[in-house]
Amino acid sequence: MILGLFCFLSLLTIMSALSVILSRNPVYSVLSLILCFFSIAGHYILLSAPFLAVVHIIVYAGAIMVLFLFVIMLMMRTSDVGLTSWVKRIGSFFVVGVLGVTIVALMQRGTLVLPRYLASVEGSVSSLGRVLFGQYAIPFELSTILFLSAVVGVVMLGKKS
Amino acid sequence: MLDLFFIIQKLILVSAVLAITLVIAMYTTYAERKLAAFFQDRVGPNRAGPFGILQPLADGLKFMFKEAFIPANANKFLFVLGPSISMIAACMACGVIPWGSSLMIMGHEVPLQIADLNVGVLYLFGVVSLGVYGIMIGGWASNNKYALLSTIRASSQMISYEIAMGIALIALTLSTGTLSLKEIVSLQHGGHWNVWVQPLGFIIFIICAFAETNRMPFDLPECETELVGGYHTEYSGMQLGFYLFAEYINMFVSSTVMAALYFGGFNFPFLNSLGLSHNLVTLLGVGVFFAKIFALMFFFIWIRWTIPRFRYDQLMRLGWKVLMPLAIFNMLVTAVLILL
Amino acid sequence: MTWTQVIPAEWYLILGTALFGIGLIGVLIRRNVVIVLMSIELMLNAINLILVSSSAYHANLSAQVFVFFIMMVAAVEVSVGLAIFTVIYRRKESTDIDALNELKG
Amino acid sequence: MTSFLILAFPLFGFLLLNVFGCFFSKRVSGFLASASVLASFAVSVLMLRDVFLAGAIRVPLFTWFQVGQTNVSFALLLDSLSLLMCLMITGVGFLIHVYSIGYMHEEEGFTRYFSHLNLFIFFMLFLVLSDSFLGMFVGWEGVGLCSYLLIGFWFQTAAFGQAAKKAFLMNRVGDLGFILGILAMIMAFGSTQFSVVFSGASQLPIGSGIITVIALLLFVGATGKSAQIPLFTWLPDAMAGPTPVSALIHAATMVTAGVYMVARSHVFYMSSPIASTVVLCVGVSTALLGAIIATRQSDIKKILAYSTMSQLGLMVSALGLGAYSAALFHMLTHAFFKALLFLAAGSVIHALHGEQNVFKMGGLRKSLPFTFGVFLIGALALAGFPPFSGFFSKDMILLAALDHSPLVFGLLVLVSILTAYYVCRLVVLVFMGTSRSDKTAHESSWIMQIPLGILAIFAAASGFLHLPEALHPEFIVVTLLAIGLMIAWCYRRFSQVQTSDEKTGIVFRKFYIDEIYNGLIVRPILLLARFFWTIFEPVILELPATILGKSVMFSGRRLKQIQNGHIGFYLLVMTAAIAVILVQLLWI
Repeated sequence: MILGLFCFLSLLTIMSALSVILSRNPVYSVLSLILCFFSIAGHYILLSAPFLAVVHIIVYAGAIMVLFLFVIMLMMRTSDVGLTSWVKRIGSFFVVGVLGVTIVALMQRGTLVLPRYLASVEGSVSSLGRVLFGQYAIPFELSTILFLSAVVGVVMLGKKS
Repeated sequence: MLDLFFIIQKLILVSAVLAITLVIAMYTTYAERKLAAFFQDRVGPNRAGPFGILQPLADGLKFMFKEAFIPANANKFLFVLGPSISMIAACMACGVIPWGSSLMIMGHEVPLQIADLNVGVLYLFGVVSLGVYGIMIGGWASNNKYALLSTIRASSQMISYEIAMGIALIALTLSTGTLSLKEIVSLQHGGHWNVWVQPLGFIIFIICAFAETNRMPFDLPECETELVGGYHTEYSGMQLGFYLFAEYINMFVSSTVMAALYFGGFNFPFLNSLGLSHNLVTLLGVGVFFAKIFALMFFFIWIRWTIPRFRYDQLMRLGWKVLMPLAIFNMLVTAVLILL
Repeated sequence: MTWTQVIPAEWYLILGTALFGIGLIGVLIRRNVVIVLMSIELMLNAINLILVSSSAYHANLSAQVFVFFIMMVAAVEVSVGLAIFTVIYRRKESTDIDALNELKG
Repeated sequence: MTSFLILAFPLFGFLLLNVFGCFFSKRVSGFLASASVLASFAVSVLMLRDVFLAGAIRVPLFTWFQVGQTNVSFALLLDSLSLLMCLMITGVGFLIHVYSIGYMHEEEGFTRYFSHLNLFIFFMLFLVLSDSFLGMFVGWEGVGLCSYLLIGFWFQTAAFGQAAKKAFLMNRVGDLGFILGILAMIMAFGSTQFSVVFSGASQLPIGSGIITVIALLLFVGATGKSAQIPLFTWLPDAMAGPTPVSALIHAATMVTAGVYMVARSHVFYMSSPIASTVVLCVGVSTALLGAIIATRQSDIKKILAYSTMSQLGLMVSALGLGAYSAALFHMLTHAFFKALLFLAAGSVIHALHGEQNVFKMGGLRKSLPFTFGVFLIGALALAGFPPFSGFFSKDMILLAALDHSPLVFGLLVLVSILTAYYVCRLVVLVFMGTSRSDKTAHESSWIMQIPLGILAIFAAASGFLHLPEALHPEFIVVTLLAIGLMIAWCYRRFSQVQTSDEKTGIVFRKFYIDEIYNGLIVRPILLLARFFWTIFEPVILELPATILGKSVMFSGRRLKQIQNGHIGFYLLVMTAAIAVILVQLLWI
């Protein structure tokens, strides 16, 4: 059952991701991406990281994708501009294919040392919070500065001068 | 065998919760009309059945049998998807509400909660943030500029008020120390309601809840005087019914959440001093919980017929310049008090 | 029997790689700026997925913290990116990434 | 620490004038500058007793720097030699300062002039007071700088600026020798401090190679500063500066620095016969050359300049002979009478509004009686007329030469005769006969006359400071007779000369030495520079660079096609590059 769930979620992830990049309609792309994020959230839950799963949904589905949808709805009066030239398309598929095969081959060669079937860790809110506000307190505070600057920058950009 | 019992138990619970939710949503429409009539010194619906008690059923039947018209230039798939998402998102929140403590059935302890997530509060928050998609997709798919404008209003409004709501929730979780709804409710045992601890947080939360459910005085997205019919201008039949229904379900869920988070949920004073059996106490608790929910829903309706609509810029100013600073202040004060 | 005892770690790596590749293809073949940004989100999520899986397999919560940070950065990136896009759109009336070719030799 | 004040006063004066000079009137700045030198002189006089009692006082000031084992510290060394120099510098310097107040009172850069003069005094005192060769070198360079600044005082005139540059560059050549000598010294003895170096040198055997090298290198420095062959040509050109500067720097003090330095390091020369011989040869030939050239010059300051060069040659000859006290004694008397002559000449020039050609003077003894009187005293002292100061000092040198070899004695006697000749010629041309000038001369102000008077007293009487043990009456008689004959002959020859009829001749042309230097050194260097400029640089250096640049620009034009501004294309290339890297990783 676990295997089945993993396969179902993975299939959903891959299919929706493909749909993101292949849909002609940007709104479909956004909806597919939301679906993709939900399936990834499912993976997170099954990897015993429920907090991240929920945060993932809140941040991505709740905020980021709304922003995308917003922009698309406001901006896309004309139809989508479509894909690049077929030469570039074939080149891209080729290059990415080579990349993927190479990475998988590198994994098979054992260049990447992977643990197998280890015990999982409890991704509870309190333990994660302890790591986040203990070991990573300073990066966390710095990220708030990043946010602040982003807010200021976006407001400045958004203003019609 | 344990798994089977577990699945059956959960299935029954889910069906029950869904059924109750839908029925309550149905009768909320009736209640609203009756109360509106009361406020406005009218009679209200009184033809279908005694006191018009069958009126919601009649309305539902009418919705079902009317033609679900889809405009020619609309995106048909998304047009249908919109109300469905609204409905689903509204119902999803019920999954983590602890309706009662637990019942002892055949030696098994059956908790009256579909899922006790340890991140229940966050889950609620996430589900609430999904509600906006139904409106956005439906509004955009209608290919109607009023619907689109309403969509933009709705999404801006919901995202803006989500922030204040989230910060109010953070303050609440700071004081309770857990994200699990069941634990939050249990901690309010014996009259220690969170509303006494977090009065400002509750006020912020309820204002945001009004905004999130697009109820008066924040019903700008369906502001008839400006936008024809809001985001569901082009809708008819059961699809429109879904939207309207979703609104009432949202109202119900919001009241439920507030009752659970701030008013002690199924706890009531002198709970353990009555000397009743466990199951009886639980059932009594469920009753008390619903009483609290109905009181809050009455408040929703009461406000709707009392307070006029905000202007859009006023709404945004309230959200960003009043509620958010207040919520942050509330959070800081809470944090400092806990630290002390 | 927990989850990590059934699924080998490589599967998640392969899933993440596939997701990343799809995102990369999206970045490469799409000309719509918004879709390109979405593809970048896809790539970031592929990384997140791999990080969370390694967090689970290595029993180390640091990876989850990194995911947290990546989410933050993604949110910032999208908001700033879309703001820039709206400014460009106001000027150019186009969502085509190839219309932005004024910076060249 | 009182001795420190000798240095501090002129430095303070320089800083005061340089920083706040713009707020002072000419009178105040002249007064301040003179007062600072006078104060320094007073301190020197006060120190006389201490030095007399203690012999030598060493005053450590501070550590300059430390490299490895070599610790270079600044300290003052007050002994009879340095104090004698101090008294001379500050005394003559003070008189010239006072004279300058009158001489320069119409000049634009009055304050600048005095600040530089003070700075010069400071560096000169630094030179003579420091107790190591390195400290001496600092003062050495400092006086070179001040000399440059003061020669080029009227820098608006291009030729004067050129003269200043020439003096500076000529001195550089000498300085190079000096600093190489110091480095050799550090190599040999690990220090430049006098006591260490000299005690080290006295332990080495006589005639050892390193001592000779050091002595010769130091002497190269001395030839530069003291205008000896071959580095003398800057001194006549240095007359471009104001006349008091010529008197102070290029007659009385700075040019004697070389003499002082050789005298100070006499330990080296005494233990190196080769170096002593070289010094003697250079000194004698310089004395002779200067005297010969001076006989045919027409510019009053040039005559005095060549005379200075000749007298410096005489001093250096004395150094080469080992007669150090004679050299120093002549240096002292020379300082008085040459300063006097320059200042008096300046007075004449001042009176004639800048006229320097002696053939346009004449008959000035009536209009400038005071100047004539002091000039005559100076001239007689220079000529060696007994009992004026020059007689005694020259007498000592000649006696030392007689002890050494008849040839040297003969040459030096010839120099003396030539000296008497050009001095008489100068006096007759300027003051006797009838006036050939169209300007009316008048005596200069009292502020210029007082220093002249004081200097005249010293020029006349300073010979008695160091009377020889035994006077030689035959010497006196011979000298009196010779100079008397010379005066008579010169009077007949030059008193009625109307214009210069001596514009030609190898002597007038200063033996074409400037031209020879030009042809041998300057011209080849210019030719080499021209070669590098016109052929080497464009062909060897620029052509390959141009080809390189052109090819880069060409490939750049081709390559910029790649930068087409399409983000998609960039991303594709970037991804492809990553793929290539990963594939390469897979293979290895």
